[in-house]
Amino acid sequence: MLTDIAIIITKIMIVIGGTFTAVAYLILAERKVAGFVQERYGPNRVGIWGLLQPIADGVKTMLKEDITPAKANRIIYHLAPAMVLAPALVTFAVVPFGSGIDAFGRHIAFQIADINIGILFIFAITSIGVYGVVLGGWSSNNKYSLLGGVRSSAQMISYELALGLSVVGILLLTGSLRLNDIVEAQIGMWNVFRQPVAFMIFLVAVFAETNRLPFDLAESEQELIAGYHIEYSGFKYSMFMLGEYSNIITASALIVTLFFGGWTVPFIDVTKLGHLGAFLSVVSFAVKTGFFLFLYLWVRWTLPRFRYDQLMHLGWKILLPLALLNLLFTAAWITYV
Amino acid sequence: MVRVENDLQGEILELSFGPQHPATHGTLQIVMELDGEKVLNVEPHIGFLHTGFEKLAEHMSYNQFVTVTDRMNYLSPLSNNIGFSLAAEKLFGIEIPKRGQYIRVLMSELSRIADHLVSIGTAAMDLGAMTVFLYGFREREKLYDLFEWATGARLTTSYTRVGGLMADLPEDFPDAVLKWVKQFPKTIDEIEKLLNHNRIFQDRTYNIGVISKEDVIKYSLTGPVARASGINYDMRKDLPYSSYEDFEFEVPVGENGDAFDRYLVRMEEMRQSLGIVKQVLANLPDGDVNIDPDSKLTLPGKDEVYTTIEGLIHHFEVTMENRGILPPVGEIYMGTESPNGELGFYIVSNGKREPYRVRIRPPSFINYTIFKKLMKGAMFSDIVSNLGSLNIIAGELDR
Amino acid sequence: MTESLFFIFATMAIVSALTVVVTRNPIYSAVSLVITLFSLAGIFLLLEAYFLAVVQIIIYAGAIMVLFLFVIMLLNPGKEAKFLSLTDPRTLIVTLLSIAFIGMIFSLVSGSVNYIGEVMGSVEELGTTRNIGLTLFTKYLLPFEIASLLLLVALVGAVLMTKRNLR
Amino acid sequence: MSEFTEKIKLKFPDEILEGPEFDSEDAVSVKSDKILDILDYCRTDAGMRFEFLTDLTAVDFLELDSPERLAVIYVLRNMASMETLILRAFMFGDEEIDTVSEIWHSAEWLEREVWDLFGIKFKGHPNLKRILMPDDYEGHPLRKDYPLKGRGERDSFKIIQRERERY
Amino acid sequence: MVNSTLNLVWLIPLFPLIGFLLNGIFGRRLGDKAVGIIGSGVMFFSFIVSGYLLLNYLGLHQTGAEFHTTLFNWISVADLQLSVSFQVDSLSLMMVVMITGVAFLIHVYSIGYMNGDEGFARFFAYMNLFSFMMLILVLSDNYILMFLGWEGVGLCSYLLIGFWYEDDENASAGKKAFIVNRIGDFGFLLGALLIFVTFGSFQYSEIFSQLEGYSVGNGTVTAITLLLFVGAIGKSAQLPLYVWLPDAMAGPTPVSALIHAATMVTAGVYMVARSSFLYVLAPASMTVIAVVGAATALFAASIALTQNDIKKVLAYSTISQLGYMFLALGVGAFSAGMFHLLTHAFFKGLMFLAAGSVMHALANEQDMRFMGGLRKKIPKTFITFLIGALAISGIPGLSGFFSKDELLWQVYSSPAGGIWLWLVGAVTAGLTAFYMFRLIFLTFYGEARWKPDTIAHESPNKMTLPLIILALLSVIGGYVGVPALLGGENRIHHYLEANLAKLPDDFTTHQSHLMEFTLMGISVLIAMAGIFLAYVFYVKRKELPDLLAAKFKRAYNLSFNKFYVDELYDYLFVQRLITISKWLWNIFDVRLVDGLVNGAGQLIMVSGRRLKKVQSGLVSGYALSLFLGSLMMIGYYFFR
Amino acid sequence: MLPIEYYLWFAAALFAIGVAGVLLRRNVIIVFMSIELMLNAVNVTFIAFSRQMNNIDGQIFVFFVMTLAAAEVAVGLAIIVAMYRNKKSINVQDMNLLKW
Repeated sequence: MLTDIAIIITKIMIVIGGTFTAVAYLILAERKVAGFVQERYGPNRVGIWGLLQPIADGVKTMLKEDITPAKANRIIYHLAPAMVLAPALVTFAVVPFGSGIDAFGRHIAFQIADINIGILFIFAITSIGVYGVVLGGWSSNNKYSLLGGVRSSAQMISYELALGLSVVGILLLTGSLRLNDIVEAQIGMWNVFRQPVAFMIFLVAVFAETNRLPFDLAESEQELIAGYHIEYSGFKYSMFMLGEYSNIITASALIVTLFFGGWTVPFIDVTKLGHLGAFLSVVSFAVKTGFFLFLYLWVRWTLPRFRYDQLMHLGWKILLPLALLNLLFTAAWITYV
Repeated sequence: MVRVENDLQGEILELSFGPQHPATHGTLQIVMELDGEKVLNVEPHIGFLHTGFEKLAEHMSYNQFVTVTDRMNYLSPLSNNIGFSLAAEKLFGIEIPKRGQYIRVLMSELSRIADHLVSIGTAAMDLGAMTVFLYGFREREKLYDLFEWATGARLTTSYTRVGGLMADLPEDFPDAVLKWVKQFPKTIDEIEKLLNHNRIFQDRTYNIGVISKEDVIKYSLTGPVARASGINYDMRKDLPYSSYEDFEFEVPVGENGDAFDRYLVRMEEMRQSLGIVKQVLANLPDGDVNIDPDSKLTLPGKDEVYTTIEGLIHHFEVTMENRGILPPVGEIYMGTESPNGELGFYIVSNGKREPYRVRIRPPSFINYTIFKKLMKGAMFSDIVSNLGSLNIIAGELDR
Repeated sequence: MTESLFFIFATMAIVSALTVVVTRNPIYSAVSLVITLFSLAGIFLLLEAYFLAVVQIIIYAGAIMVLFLFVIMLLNPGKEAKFLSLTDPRTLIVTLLSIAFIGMIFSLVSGSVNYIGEVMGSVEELGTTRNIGLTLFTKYLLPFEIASLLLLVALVGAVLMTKRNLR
Repeated sequence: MSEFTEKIKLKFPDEILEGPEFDSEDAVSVKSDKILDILDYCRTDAGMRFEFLTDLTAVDFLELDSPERLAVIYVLRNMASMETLILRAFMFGDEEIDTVSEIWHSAEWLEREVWDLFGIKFKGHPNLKRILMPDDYEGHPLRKDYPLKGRGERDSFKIIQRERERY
Repeated sequence: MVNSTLNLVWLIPLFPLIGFLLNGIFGRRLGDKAVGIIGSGVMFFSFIVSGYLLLNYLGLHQTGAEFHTTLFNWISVADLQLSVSFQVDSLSLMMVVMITGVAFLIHVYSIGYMNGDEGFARFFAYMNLFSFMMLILVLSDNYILMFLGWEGVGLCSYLLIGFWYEDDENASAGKKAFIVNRIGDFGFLLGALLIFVTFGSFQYSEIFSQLEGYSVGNGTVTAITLLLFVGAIGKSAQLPLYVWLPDAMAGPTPVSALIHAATMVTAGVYMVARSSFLYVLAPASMTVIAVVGAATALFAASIALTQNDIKKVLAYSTISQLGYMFLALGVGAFSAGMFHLLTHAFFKGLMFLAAGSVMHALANEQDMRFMGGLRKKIPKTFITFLIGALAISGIPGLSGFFSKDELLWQVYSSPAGGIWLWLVGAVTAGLTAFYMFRLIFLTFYGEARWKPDTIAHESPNKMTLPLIILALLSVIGGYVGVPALLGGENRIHHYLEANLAKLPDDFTTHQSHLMEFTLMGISVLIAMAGIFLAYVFYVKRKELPDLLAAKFKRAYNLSFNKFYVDELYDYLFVQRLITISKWLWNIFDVRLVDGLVNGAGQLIMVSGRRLKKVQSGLVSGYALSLFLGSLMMIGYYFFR
Repeated sequence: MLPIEYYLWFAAALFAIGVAGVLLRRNVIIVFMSIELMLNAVNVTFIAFSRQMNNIDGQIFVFFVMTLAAAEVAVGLAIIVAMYRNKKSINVQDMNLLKW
């Protein structure tokens, strides 16, 4: 019993610590990738290659003055960053990031909670992520942030549909809502090959869900200045950032889990390799996730941004019907073939 | 912003865009009424950068005022310098030597490229495509290095004088320009690769801010904005000045008059400008850049000033406050093709050292008048597409 | 474990439900309601209705409450001019009636103590997705279809009603 | 004197003024009363076709020898031949002139600017208010008699107090 | 019995369906050329498949074979099991080959005829849909699927008659056709339902196999057959429901040719022939059919004598010929009727297309008074038209001769027929020859009476080629049924016989060859006389028709005004209906219903005026009472 | 294992709070939220009984209640917005057109 609790706590520590570190370096990577794309250096002053930059950034945001607008709604204004960050971190709980090892006389899964409705859990949690954004935008009592909040909530609700529907095809193929089942079903054949359309929809929708370019209308620098977090500064601002980037990481991990075989390694059955296999699986998972993180950054520095109506058009009139068609087709395939 | 209790009826949101806003590229304010994402009405407010250039001109000699023109369109100060000097020369009734004219063409085309690079870059950045902006700025930096070399300053160039230039070009300058000219098309290609076939960029600019030919006349639009609507109106071709008639180039003209056409026209103009630059470099004549100092309008050579008393007196006559160069009594209007459109100077002289009145026809100011019409009924996000494609420079807007 | 969790969740739910009713600021009401719904989802979990617990969050917290927030922000209503005060006879009457209601239910129910899951024997996996789905698509297929139609009609109605120039 | 100025003189003999003896491109001095007719003639007559309003400004001829003090300057251009025509419209007495913003929408702002800096009123202008100077500014700075010192115009800016109280 | 080749039958309707979908959905984007190719191409494939099936069928050495192919289960409710299934036998195969062949030719013709029309794609989509429905109709192996096709062709007919719907007249012609057909369809549906009630199935073979137990003259069967015949009357434009067909000429000419001459209108004939096993059990119905057919034949022919619109003449001729076919069916000569159906499809389709070509030449002129002298201008059209006219007149050697003669002989010799019916038929034949040649002479001979500034020109090859092919068929089409008398073996009769019923009492009583020969001679003579009379009237002495018209003004007017049937119907039904409705409205609605309703309203208003005080309009008030109510209910349990 | 009474008591309390909200509050949106509270109270009883009877039907009913709630909220909020446009108020007391 005690060991169990210890193991779980360790896992949580690992995941949260890993996520935070990843976020910190994701921000650095973003700036580095920007430099690479735009043929300049990016941060290179703090530490070699700017590797200590995240720490400097962190210290800076901590020490910045924490401003609360005079007419803001104080309670919600203070709550909102946490409301963004918490769901972002919780979501990762059900993502399996490795095959698991046998130690202490039991099987330890590399996953905090292996619940049998994992996918639903993720959708449930992400669906509340929108509260932080909306309430943050509203409570700042700034028209720009309000517009940003409204935009982002409309966008997240719209794309959640396409997101959910695109996954249903995979659920039909796998017959389970457990993420581990989905991963194991992909040994030998990744879902991306079985459900390419679903993958495209999921990818686009997940970009929209995480408010990233070309869907970053909620915080579009040039229109809404910074959108919902315009009035935030200091630690609360960095919480928003943490939440956003954790969402990106979770999203990439989800793409990998759902479509790219999760922790599996192509052509190698890691479950039979013991501890080495576990290590390999974690590496495989990390590499795949890293690729999608890079894709996020890559797209960010390449594409312009949609307009609100175009965004809605894409979500409702293209992705949603496409997802439905894909679902229909998959269902027909499973039923008749 | 104050929340009014039980207000916000009809859900129409009044939003103040600017005066400090990342997309205004300067200090201007747009007060708009929003219905959700839809713009019901906009009311542009300007004047935040108003520094009274026209009033200043009445208290400065002609050569002094050149420095003020730097601050107008700060993206292409050389064009402004040249425009004013040409106007003053027209008033004085003089024409500078060919070499001087060619160098002015070279400089104004280079600054046109610099201006368009920023305009396209910021327009793309406003739509979220940040990389284009930095590509453009990289090249602009190189151009500014060249400007600095030739004029001594990156931004406040003040390169021209009435009757010529501040100085002849440095010795290796043409070669340096040629080197830059050779590698620059790559950047244009890169930008086109990023934008031309980019579906999102197209969606954001196709049929956005469409200006009809009639509107071009009604709103007195000039420059790339007018040409994108299909009006072939280019001062360089139609009323050639400063030996523009010596060079071959095309005037790109658009069809639909939307934001995308304005972008395309600017891109093509950069290519054409490159062609002109090449021609200038190939045909740069020898000789003086200033008119003969004997006309008592330009400064004598330094060695003359330092060695002869006549030279020294001459120098004094031109520069001293109670002397200076004196124009004839008269009134002229002179327009040049600045990157943004027709930059006109209307000068009234009463024969004194300072002009009696200088009126600047600012292209941005007049191009901006159509903004209200373009935004009515558009989406909120179109504001940046329109602002960016019209290329409103606040310094020129307010003067 | 289950008991203590139940009491935690129930207390949270009741307290935040009270907040929904007594707070002046509609946004606070909405946020409190979200908390109530979360606690209810927790109680659903205790009752082994996993699917419904998650659906509760997705539908109620994720969609319905966001809609509420949306409308509150859109209309940005001021605070109520006349607010609840205990001196108001209306408040008193309603409070008394509510307490009477709770009391009646208490005493009505108290006669029959049945431990949940012990009458029929606890069965695992009652409220799993599979079970719900199977029942929904076989026994309750027609109601399910009708419900979908209802949603469609509501959608159309909502869109039509919020159109600006309907008059 | 070009053919165009001759034409205007023939068409509107009563309106022509002997302007300041200036050496200029093609400038005609006219009275401001019938400026709309003259502009319309310049714009639409088959032989003129000056349909492009290049610029609209004003000059304060206070220190020069001229028929009157203030003149609105119209710089017109023929889009086909690219010829330029300058019209000076002198105002007598009331410093008022008809607006051309109906014909050229660009004139709306240009006239606002002239009003702002010269104090010339435009009859029929839809929105004649200051454009460059602050709304509560006094005086018209481009007039020659505008005092350059001692006005203390900075005083007219309100000192903004940061609101301290919280609600 | 399993024959895999014949199982391909589902391909036949599939092609037109594909064509319909392609043209209907993408038509506007495909461009006219592609639409035309798709439209006629699918029909060609269908034709090839059906031809192939026919060859296979003929090679079976087994007469009367029936094949059933079930595609899928359609309706399955209680003991009603309906499947979409096809029946392949001699009857349906003949129809299928005829339909696909003629339809293919007419589709090709339409490419030229509809060239440049705005609704080109729409037209071909409709035509394909029509072909699909028609094929379903004839291929079906049960009455319900047949009814589906039946209604489908009706719909297409409506759509195509009103094809140029911008014109009010066309649109109302379409509506008329639709509504008149509804009367017949109602009869059909009732008949089909009665069949189900009686036999517990809709499938032909199941029904026919149960017929053993029914004696001749059985009341139910008579009722069924009469009801079905009402359907046939509507669809095949028989008295008294023929009125829609002349108006249907408002549609494009290829439509008239395909739908209103060759295929759809013969659906009634097909249906009766298909149900022949039922009909032979109901002599009363047979008599009705024969009489109606004969009357229609004579009646329509007499109207056709005086019409001036070229398409109207052909329309009445079609009605008349359909009457012929029913006459044959009525006397039990099913195969003769079907034979005439086949040849009629050829020559009447031909004549419609040729008439279209004439109209094409004269800028859509339809009135024969403004034609004339076209013989030299459009020789191909003229010759093919002439062949068609000769064929319909029954000139020996052409297809019409064989079928008509077979038909008349059967009418004469059948026990259900007789000399009187034969006489009607013969007179009609004479009238037919007369009006047909009246048409020819008015159109192609004499001086040109065209409207000024029309330039008569021959139609493009796309249009004349189908004409030539159809003319060829009109000539040789009859040789499948050369009677024994002339040395043939009447192959079509033997081919069809197995799938058709015979009259119970054997009527192949040997009539003498001499008699047959005599009758044949007489009918040929009558036809010749008709032609000659037309020649005299319209070429030799052109004043005669007017003189006669003046002299027999009444008769002429009667015929010219189509016996005032439309007016009669209007008076009898439409006006009556309006009067009755008015009466009902005045007496029943206003007094009784309104009175009751108003009274109730008054009552409620009076009581409501007292009760409304309770309604404060405040929602929370209502909610409070609701809550109180529920509290009381709980309280009841509490204190119980 | 808890007795079902607990759940029923809890549900009754929730329901009573909802009723009080509907009756006392004047803000239509809050009234609406109170209705949601009542619906949820019912849901709790459904699920509790479903668990006790070991019968899934109760949960299915909850599912339908949620569907209904979604539809109701969509239409209801639309009505509120439309109402607000016309009356500039979301006070229940101003919505008194349902009378003579």
